[in-house]
Amino acid sequence: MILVSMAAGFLLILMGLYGALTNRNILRMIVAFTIASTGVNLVLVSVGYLAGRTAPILDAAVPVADAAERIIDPVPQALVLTAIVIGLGITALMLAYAFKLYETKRTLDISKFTELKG
Amino acid sequence: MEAFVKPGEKNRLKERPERPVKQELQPRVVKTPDGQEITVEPLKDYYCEAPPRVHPPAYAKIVEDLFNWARAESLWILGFGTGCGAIEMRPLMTPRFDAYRYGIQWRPTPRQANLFVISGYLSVKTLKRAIRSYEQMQNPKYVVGLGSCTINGGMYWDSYNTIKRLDRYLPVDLYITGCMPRPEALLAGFLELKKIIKAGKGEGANRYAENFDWYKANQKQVIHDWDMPDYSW
Amino acid sequence: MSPILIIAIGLGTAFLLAFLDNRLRATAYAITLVALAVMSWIAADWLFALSSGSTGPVEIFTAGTKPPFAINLRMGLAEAALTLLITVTGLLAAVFLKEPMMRLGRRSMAVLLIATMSFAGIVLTRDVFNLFVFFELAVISTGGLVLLSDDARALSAGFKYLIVSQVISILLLIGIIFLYHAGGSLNIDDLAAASAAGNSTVLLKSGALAFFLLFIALVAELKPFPANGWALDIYESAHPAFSAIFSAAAGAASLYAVDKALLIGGPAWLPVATAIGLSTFVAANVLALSQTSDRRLLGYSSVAQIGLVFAVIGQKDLLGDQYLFIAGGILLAHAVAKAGLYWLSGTLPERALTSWAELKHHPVLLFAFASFVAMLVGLPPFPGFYAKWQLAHALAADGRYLVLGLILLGALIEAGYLFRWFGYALKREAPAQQVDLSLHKIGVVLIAVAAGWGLGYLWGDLSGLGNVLTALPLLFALSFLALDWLPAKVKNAIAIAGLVAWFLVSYPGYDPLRLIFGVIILIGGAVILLASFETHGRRIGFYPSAMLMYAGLAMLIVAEDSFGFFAAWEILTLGSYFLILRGKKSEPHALSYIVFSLGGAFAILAGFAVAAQGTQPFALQGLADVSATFAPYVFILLAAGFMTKTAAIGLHIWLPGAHAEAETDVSPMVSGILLKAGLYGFFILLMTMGKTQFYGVELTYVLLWIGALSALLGNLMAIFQEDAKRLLAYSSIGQMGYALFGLALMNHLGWLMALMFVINHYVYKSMLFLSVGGIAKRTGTKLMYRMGGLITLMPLSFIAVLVGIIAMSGVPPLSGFGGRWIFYNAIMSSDARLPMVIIFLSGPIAFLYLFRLIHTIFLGQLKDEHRRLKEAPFWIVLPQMLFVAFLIGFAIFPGLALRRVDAYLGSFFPSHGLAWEGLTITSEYGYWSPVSIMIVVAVIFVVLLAWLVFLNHRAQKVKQFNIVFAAERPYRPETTHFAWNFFAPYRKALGFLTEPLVTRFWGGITGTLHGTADLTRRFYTGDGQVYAFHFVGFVVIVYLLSMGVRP
Amino acid sequence: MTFEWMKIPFALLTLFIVVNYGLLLTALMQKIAARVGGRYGIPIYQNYIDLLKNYALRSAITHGFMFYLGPVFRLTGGVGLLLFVPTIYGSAMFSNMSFAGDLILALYFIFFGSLGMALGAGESGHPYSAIGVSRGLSQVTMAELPLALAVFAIAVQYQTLSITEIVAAQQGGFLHWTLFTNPLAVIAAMLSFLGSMMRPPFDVVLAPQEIPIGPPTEYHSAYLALMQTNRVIFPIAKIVIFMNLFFGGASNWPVFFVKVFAIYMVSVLVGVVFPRFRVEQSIRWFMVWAVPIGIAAILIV
Repeated sequence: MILVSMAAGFLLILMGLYGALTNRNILRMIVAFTIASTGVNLVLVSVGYLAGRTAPILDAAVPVADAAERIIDPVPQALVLTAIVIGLGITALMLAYAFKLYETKRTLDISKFTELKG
Repeated sequence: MEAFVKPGEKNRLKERPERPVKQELQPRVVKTPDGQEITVEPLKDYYCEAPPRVHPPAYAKIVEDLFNWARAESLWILGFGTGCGAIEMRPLMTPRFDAYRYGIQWRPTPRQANLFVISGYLSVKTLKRAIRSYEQMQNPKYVVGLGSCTINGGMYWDSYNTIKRLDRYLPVDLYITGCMPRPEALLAGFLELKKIIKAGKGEGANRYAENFDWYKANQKQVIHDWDMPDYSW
Repeated sequence: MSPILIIAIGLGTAFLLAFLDNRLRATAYAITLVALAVMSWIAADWLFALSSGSTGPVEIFTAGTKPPFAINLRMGLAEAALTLLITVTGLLAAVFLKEPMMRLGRRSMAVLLIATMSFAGIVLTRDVFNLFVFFELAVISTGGLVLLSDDARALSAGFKYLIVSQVISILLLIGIIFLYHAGGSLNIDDLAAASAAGNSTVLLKSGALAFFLLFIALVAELKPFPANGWALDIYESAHPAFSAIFSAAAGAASLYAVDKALLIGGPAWLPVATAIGLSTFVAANVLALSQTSDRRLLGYSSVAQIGLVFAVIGQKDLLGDQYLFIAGGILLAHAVAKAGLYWLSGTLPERALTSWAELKHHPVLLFAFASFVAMLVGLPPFPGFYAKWQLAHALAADGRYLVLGLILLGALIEAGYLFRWFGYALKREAPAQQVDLSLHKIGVVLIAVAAGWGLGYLWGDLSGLGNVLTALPLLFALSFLALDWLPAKVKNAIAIAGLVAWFLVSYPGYDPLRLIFGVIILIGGAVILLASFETHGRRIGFYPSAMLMYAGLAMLIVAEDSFGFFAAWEILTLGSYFLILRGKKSEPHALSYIVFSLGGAFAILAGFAVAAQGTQPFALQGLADVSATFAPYVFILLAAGFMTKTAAIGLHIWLPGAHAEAETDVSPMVSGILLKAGLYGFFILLMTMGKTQFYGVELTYVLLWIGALSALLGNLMAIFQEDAKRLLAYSSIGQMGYALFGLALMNHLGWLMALMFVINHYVYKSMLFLSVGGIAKRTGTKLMYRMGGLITLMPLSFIAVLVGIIAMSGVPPLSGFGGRWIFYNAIMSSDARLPMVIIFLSGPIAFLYLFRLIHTIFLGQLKDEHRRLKEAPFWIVLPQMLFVAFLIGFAIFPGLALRRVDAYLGSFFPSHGLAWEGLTITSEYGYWSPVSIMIVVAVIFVVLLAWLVFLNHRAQKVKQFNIVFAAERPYRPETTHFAWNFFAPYRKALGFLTEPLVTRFWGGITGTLHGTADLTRRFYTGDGQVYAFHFVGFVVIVYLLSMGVRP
Repeated sequence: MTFEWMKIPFALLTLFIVVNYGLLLTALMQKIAARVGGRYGIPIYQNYIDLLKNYALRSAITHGFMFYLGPVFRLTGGVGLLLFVPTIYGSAMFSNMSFAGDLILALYFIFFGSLGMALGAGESGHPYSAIGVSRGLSQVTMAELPLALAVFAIAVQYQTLSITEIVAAQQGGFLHWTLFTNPLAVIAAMLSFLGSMMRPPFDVVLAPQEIPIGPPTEYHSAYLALMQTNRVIFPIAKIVIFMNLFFGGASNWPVFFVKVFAIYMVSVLVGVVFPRFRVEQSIRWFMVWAVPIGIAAILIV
């Protein structure tokens, strides 16, 4: 199960990277990056998963006393939450950029924005 | 036609209109490195304008005699062939005639020569050069006219382009006649010249300085573009 | 106050600003500034506390629990310094950004705060995931701040940055999570401990790959070559104030992050860091060579400097306690200078490098520019200088010669383009646009300058080697910066007084050898400065430069240890560079001067470093005890360094232009005095190391050949010059060749001859340069064929040149003959025969150019436009007359100067000395009586002159056209003056020896570098996607290569 | 060796002897050259007359200060060179002013006259003077090299730079002369000697018609007389150096006369046989023929 989710995560990352590096369209690139970061998140979660344990939420179902035995590692979960938030921020920023870029040149082709080089 | 004027006599011919001075001798305005404009007068600034001086014998007779002997025995000829007579000068250097035996040598620059052999006819153009060269020689200096042409124009007596009498332009010490005189004649002439010098009569340079105006007037009659101050130092 | 407040205040204020009414911009701006100021103050407070030792490093646990369950921050000395750097950069940038921020409102201010805070966070945090978070915050805020620019292209640059950041963050996250998986913690120290213990799986298998991903993602933030196209676009297009942050703060933060990460990776990863750092340093510097936009060039330079620090991090294993001193020195120098330069570029309207010429109307800004350039290149008294020194020593002691060599190579290239740029600023035509002189912008720049100098002082203090900034001569020189508003004549008087006073003060400390150099440098310098009374106005910049050179020289000859020597060397190089650059057409020549000089200085640095083998301070006397393994290398490196100063053949191409194009009174300084520094170096080198073998080749014998060839070719080239000052300059090459030859003879008289050359060359070269300078001033040209016939108009100059050339050609009775006499006696006791052939040939050749000099200037035909010239100005003639008097005096009484030196040299070479009895000087082989020669020659001369006057006193004075001109008369003076191509037959016979092979060789090298740069530039296509590819490719290549390095 | 007042009359005597000998010798050489051409040539006393005549010329011009000083420099160079070299070996008095310096002084003092002359000629403003100087200087750089090498070789050989000591070392039979003990050095030096005597094939400096006798083209009257005086002293002074260094010196005046004559004859013999070299040709000639011999000389010593 862990293996499957991890493999799926890496697959998504590779797909995302492939998409980002091959698509000229800025929006497609952004989407590809989103896919990749989803993959990353998947990998993060699957690294923290321990077979047969429950989510690291300390409530009535999981008393504090034996939490260490029954929950999975909470740290990756926390990381994923943060990563998702940050990913969202960056995606938003990129989209804003995409909008602005489109306004300046009326195109979304990344290879058209090469005034700066060398 | 040449007009003949005696020394001291006024020139009777009409003055020719002056030719315009050559461009490089006209006064020119130049800019100095610090931006001022100055006038350069080449004739004044680049040439000495002094007239020639008379240098009479200055020492006791015995000393002057010694000097004259030395001058006579050391004749340095200016290596300047002015006409066809120059061809007769060359054999003097050869074994057959060997003029060196008599203390006669050749110098390439007028500064160091004291004998000017006018070797044959003088075209006006060459005359100008001959005069310059003569003036650049140092006192005492001697002129020998070689061949008929220097005496009376010879076969060119009616030429538009040669002078007829050398002694109107330069103070000649000695003429050697013939057309052409052979080298032997030249040698004989030089020996004669030595006698003149030893006798203290080789004062052509002083004669030239004393009668400079007359010589210059004669020269300018035929040379219309002298283009220098009168005396070529 | 808790360091966490730095982050809290940044974050909090940013949030607070969001609630502020958008119209209250001034308030928002004030709040921002206050917040940044408080953050800076906290950092400063900590830095002060930590450095004074009143408190130790502290750990701050955010959630009250220990890691791994909570994030912890650390505040240590390095953190405090970097945080201060970041926050102060942020604060100054905020000040600088006043207009755009007021225009864009509170959001932009908030973003700036976030950026500053996140960079500080990167430095402070000890948690890898937290690192990620701060990095992402930095990315987002960077993405925002890039848009502050007026440049429309910034938009695409920002997007390219985001693309690459996405890839980076993917790698970073995967790395972090697997590192956590392998090490069970996110805390750097825990991970490092686990890794160091070796019993965990942290760096095995998947753990190793995880670390690699983390490492490479962090390295990517350092903009390593070639995965850095995106960063350069930002550098170029972003607002310069932000570029300053991006270069100084972000660079520092990223470096520290990588440094922390390497704690986990351990020493096995250091070679990887070294390789990436070095290749980035060298490649970015090469690429910068062909840049024309100031900000992009600064971008490349930033990339290079960060690469250098990264390479230093790679040397962490051997640097020990000096690690922070070295890395910090380079990093801070870079940060301050780069931020300063970006801010400076913000005051300029145009982007071309040449448009910095506008600065030349603003001496203060020019001074700032010079300071920044010196900081970047690592010249004294800035921190980079000390850092470079220590780094070189550490590297050499450990045998890392390749690293040292590459660092010095890169630094030399960097110096090349930076000084070229500085040359543009001073010498090019200023554009029409004005510098933006708003107080807050200039203020920010000046604060950076002050910070640079302050850090220089601090680093000097910390170095433990002696603080350059406390050296009295240097302070005296620097004080002229403050006095620059005074009229030049007043400053000149002060300068002369200073030189003489310093000589009097130091006099008791000199041994005879140093005394000779001291007299030449200080008294001789004062005499030459007399000529400077000629200038009018304020002559801004001249005195600081000149006195800097003199300070360096004065410090050089009293230096006891290698550090003092090298520092003085660099100071005099820098001062003379500024001095040379002042000439009208000297821009390219000054550049080649500084590049060759710095190349030479680096060789000296390497030489000392190899010699010291880690010992510090390393006394110059210690060179005598260098082990036989290193000795030949030390000898070669030091000799090569000194030869760049004496302009030995092969390393001479800078000299002719530099000397010829310099100002009238500068030429004698840089020729008569400056060249002596190289000779002094040789004296020290040969005195201590003596004869040294390299694979069986006697190195002094090689020097002998070099000296002889320099003498020959220098002289030969001199005779074909049309430019009088160039002629003198080439002749200096020849003269220095002679002196080098004398030294390399390695015997008593050879050294005495070299010393005699030191004295003589100073005198006659100064004199000739002053004469020629004075004449050039009057005639408005340096071309000899355009002069002529000046003897009557400038009789004093003529006498100076006449005496000069008689002395120089070695004709008795003047002092040059003494040199030749000693020379012949010296070669008698030498085994080397073949080099004599060359040196014999070069002697008469000197005669050729000397005659040409005097003939074409003073004799021959006077030109129209020179007919009214006056003698050279009084103040230029005065020193010449002093020199004439000295030359004649020295010719009669050489013993005054040489006797003590002769005795002193006896302590090195007991045999073959001279005997000084009465008027005669006797050697083992011959004898020489200067007074007798002078009297005999004078008597004969006077008798004959009287005889000639008696005979010829009535000679008619004629004028210049009264010459026998083949019965013609001259046309114009120009066509009558035989001057141009004077030695045409000689050119036919030996001209093949003067083919500019050396010039072509060095031209080929610079051409290749530029060609490489131009070729490599094409790599940066400008396409963001391509840049992402570069990065991915870079990751793969580094991974594959590092597999071979790691265990 | 120190100065005594008695040296002055002896120096003047030396000068007197050398001037007279020189006047006769140069005339004799001219006569010999004339005989080669089948002529008798000038009378043997001709040089006296020429000299007297030039001193007796009445007018002179001057181009300026240096022009005036040029001949003075020139003759000072000749007289000085003569006096700085010991003339007669074993005679304290005829060693003249050689207490002032050794071989090196002599070698460098050779240039004193040339320098002054070149400067004087330069001030005449005449381009031919300058061309002549340019040629002369160019040629001398390479012509001097074999001599310098030879001198170095024999200085090393005898381990001294004192001319007197070098002569002393050659005493005791002609086989002790440097000519036989170090023939390579002597050959090199004699080739160089050819180049310095202003005789064919190395006399392009004075090309009489092309650049009318080169540097002295403007000189005349007493100036020229001074230079003529130098022309008789200077070659002998130079030959004295050669004689002392390579041919065992002279212990009395007759030997001096013979040896000087013989050495002078070398350049005359070569001169009457060969045509003139251009400057670059003579430089190449010295480089190809004379310099290698000189190098061999210093390597073998």
